[in-house]
Amino acid sequence: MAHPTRAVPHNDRHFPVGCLCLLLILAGLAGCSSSNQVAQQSRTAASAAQTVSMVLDAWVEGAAPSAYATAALHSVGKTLADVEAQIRSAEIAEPAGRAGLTAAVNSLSVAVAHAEAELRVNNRTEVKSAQQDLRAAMRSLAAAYTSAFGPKP
Amino acid sequence: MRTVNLEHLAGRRVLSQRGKSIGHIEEILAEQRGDELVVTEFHVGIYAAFERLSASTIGIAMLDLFRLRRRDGLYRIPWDKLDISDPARPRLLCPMTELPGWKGQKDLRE
Amino acid sequence: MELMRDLLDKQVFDRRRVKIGKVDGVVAELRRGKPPRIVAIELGSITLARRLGARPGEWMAQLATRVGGKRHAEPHRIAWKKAQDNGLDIECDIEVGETSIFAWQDWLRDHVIGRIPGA
Amino acid sequence: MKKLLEISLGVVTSVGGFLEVGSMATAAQAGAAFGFQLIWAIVLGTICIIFLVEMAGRFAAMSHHTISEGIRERFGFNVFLWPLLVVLLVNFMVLSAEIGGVAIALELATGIGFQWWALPVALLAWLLLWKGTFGFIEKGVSVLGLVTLCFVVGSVMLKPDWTAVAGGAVPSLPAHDAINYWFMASSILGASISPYLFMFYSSGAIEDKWDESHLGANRAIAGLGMTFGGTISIGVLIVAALVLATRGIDQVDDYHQLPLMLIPIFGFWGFVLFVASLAIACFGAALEVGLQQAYLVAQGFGWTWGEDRKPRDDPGFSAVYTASLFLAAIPIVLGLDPLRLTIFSMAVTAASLPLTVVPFLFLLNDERYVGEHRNGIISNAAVIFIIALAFVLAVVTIPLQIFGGT
Repeated sequence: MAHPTRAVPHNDRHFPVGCLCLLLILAGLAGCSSSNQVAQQSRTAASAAQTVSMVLDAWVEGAAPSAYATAALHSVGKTLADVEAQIRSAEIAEPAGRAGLTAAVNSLSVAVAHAEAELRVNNRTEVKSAQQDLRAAMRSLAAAYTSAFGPKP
Repeated sequence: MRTVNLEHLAGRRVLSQRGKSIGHIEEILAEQRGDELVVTEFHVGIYAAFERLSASTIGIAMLDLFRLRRRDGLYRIPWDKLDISDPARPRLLCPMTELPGWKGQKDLRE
Repeated sequence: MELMRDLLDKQVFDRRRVKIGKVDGVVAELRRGKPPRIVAIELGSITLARRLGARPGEWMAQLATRVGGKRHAEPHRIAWKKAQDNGLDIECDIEVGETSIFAWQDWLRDHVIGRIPGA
Repeated sequence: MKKLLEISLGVVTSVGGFLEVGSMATAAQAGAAFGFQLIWAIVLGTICIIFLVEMAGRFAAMSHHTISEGIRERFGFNVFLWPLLVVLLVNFMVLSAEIGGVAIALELATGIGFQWWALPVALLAWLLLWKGTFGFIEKGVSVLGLVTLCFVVGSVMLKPDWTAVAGGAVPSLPAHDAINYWFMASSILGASISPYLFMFYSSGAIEDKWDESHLGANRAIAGLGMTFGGTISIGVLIVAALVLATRGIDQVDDYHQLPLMLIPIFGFWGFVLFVASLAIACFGAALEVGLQQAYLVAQGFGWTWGEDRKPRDDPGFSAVYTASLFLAAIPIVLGLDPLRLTIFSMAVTAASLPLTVVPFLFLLNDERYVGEHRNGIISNAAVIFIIALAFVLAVVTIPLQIFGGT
């Protein structure tokens, strides 16, 4: 045990450097992720909206039972509500861009809720009109997305 | 009748008379003598580098596969040279130099 | 014979080729001035638990006595004279019915499995 | 002729095992998100499982011992304890996901929530194991499993660009969402190289009393059976890519989205075919995984085991599959989302692979067990590659799950 002391300070110097770069990585991850997190959420909303329109098309053609269609709309509606909440809470630089997105996702939720209500009562004509609202909402979401993030990857 | 459970010896570290570890028990050889099956010798594997790994059977298999065990890396300890009354701590009853397979291993200075 | 490779953990059959367990333990008698003699093989959860450590062994022994009664405190032993190695497995010249090895499986059969229709 | 009938062992192992909620969900997700780009993962997984299943069958036919028995006997109880506990846990999750899969199918068909279906499904599966014989389960599931061919028919009807499909079979780097891409690749590999698959297959070989004369059939069965499962998985991926991705649905994280794959192709029959395929594939897998739990425990401790025996003759064995089935139904009864549970259990399966694949290297080269039918150079090279892949998956999957998982 000739020279224990010399070893001890040696690894002290290492310690702060190690945890410093760890903090950097975490900060990096958090920083860049909030803006692309909103982009990700918007893509989830677009994907969910497409799902709803497919379900409605199938139901209108009689290719999907009502019970399934209602359950699908209800479940996707919940996803849209989560996305709306997440976008509203995520702070990114362009509030204007974000406002457009939140409004578009909100109109999507409304259209889906409307369609679900009509589905429960098997009202075919009303469901068709709800489909139109949905497609309009999807177009506005696409427009808000390009204005906030540029063309879709 | 004093009995011992041999399975407890598997993978155990063997200590020399001076308390220095010489390796782990890998195998126990037995022979039929008359109508009795008796233990004849214990095999202890010498793995200078991968000490931990050599305690488990799958570790030994991997070491053998990658030829990490020195070909002569095996002590064959006769039954009367190993005290197994306490299977958790088998102890050597003779000095290292008398063990077959001993070739003046440099890193196991007595 | 290499005990670890050729005996320990091998499948054990009884006289009528019924699978009764694995060789969980090998018991040797220590004799002064003579090599240790293999006297029996051990089967059962107590022997297995003891291989994991002394404490797990005690827990399992207490559990066995509390569940199965005093006679289950010790692991099952089969005399080595009755055992015979046929290459991959061990065949024992015993009737599993006469031993207590299947005690817990019989209890399970009579009290649980047997009660369910179509067993 | 009898041996050709035994092809059904390969088909049931692959329909019951290879094709189940895990492979269907991961293939659908991969197709929707990355089009044909992840076909290579299914092809790689299929090739690996063909090797492992062939070896498991050869091991059982030659030594009349299963892989689990081999691990215990060759490496001892202290080593065997780890694969035993880990595989029991992984199989519990997979079994729960399978029961969830059947429950979803019944919810889609009837509109009654999947939570209500969990226990009836477990009960039906238990009844089949309790009363049925191995042959009955083997033949029944493989015949019913043919309905899953609808995905292959569907993908052909969609007239995909076959050169692009072939292109997908060549590994390529992702253009976007790299973390998600690699997560899906590991989930697909986890879904196709599942420990219960080759362990069940080796037990099945003993149940069917295979011996040295079955080695040729074993190679054909392993190849044909696993390819059957792999082809259908690729069919699911192609259908998802051509139906969902083209309509902008690039995230499949809700089981309601799954039937949409077949509706544009077959109309209302598409919905029916999907529900039937999901129910049968998952039910076959539930039988297989439930039985494998009992095989694993009974073989590990040396009890009498065998599906053809009456439950009275092997109480320990029957008690294990009975307990496994009803315990695995509980998470679904509590309303855990089966799709999320499926993706998670596939990731954990991938992470647990080394424990069960490393022993192959030693068991299949041990002449005391397999005699002169030891592994050739190719099989040994394949095992070493699979072990390397297994370790990569084990290291990579959990962090990917945290960052990339749905």
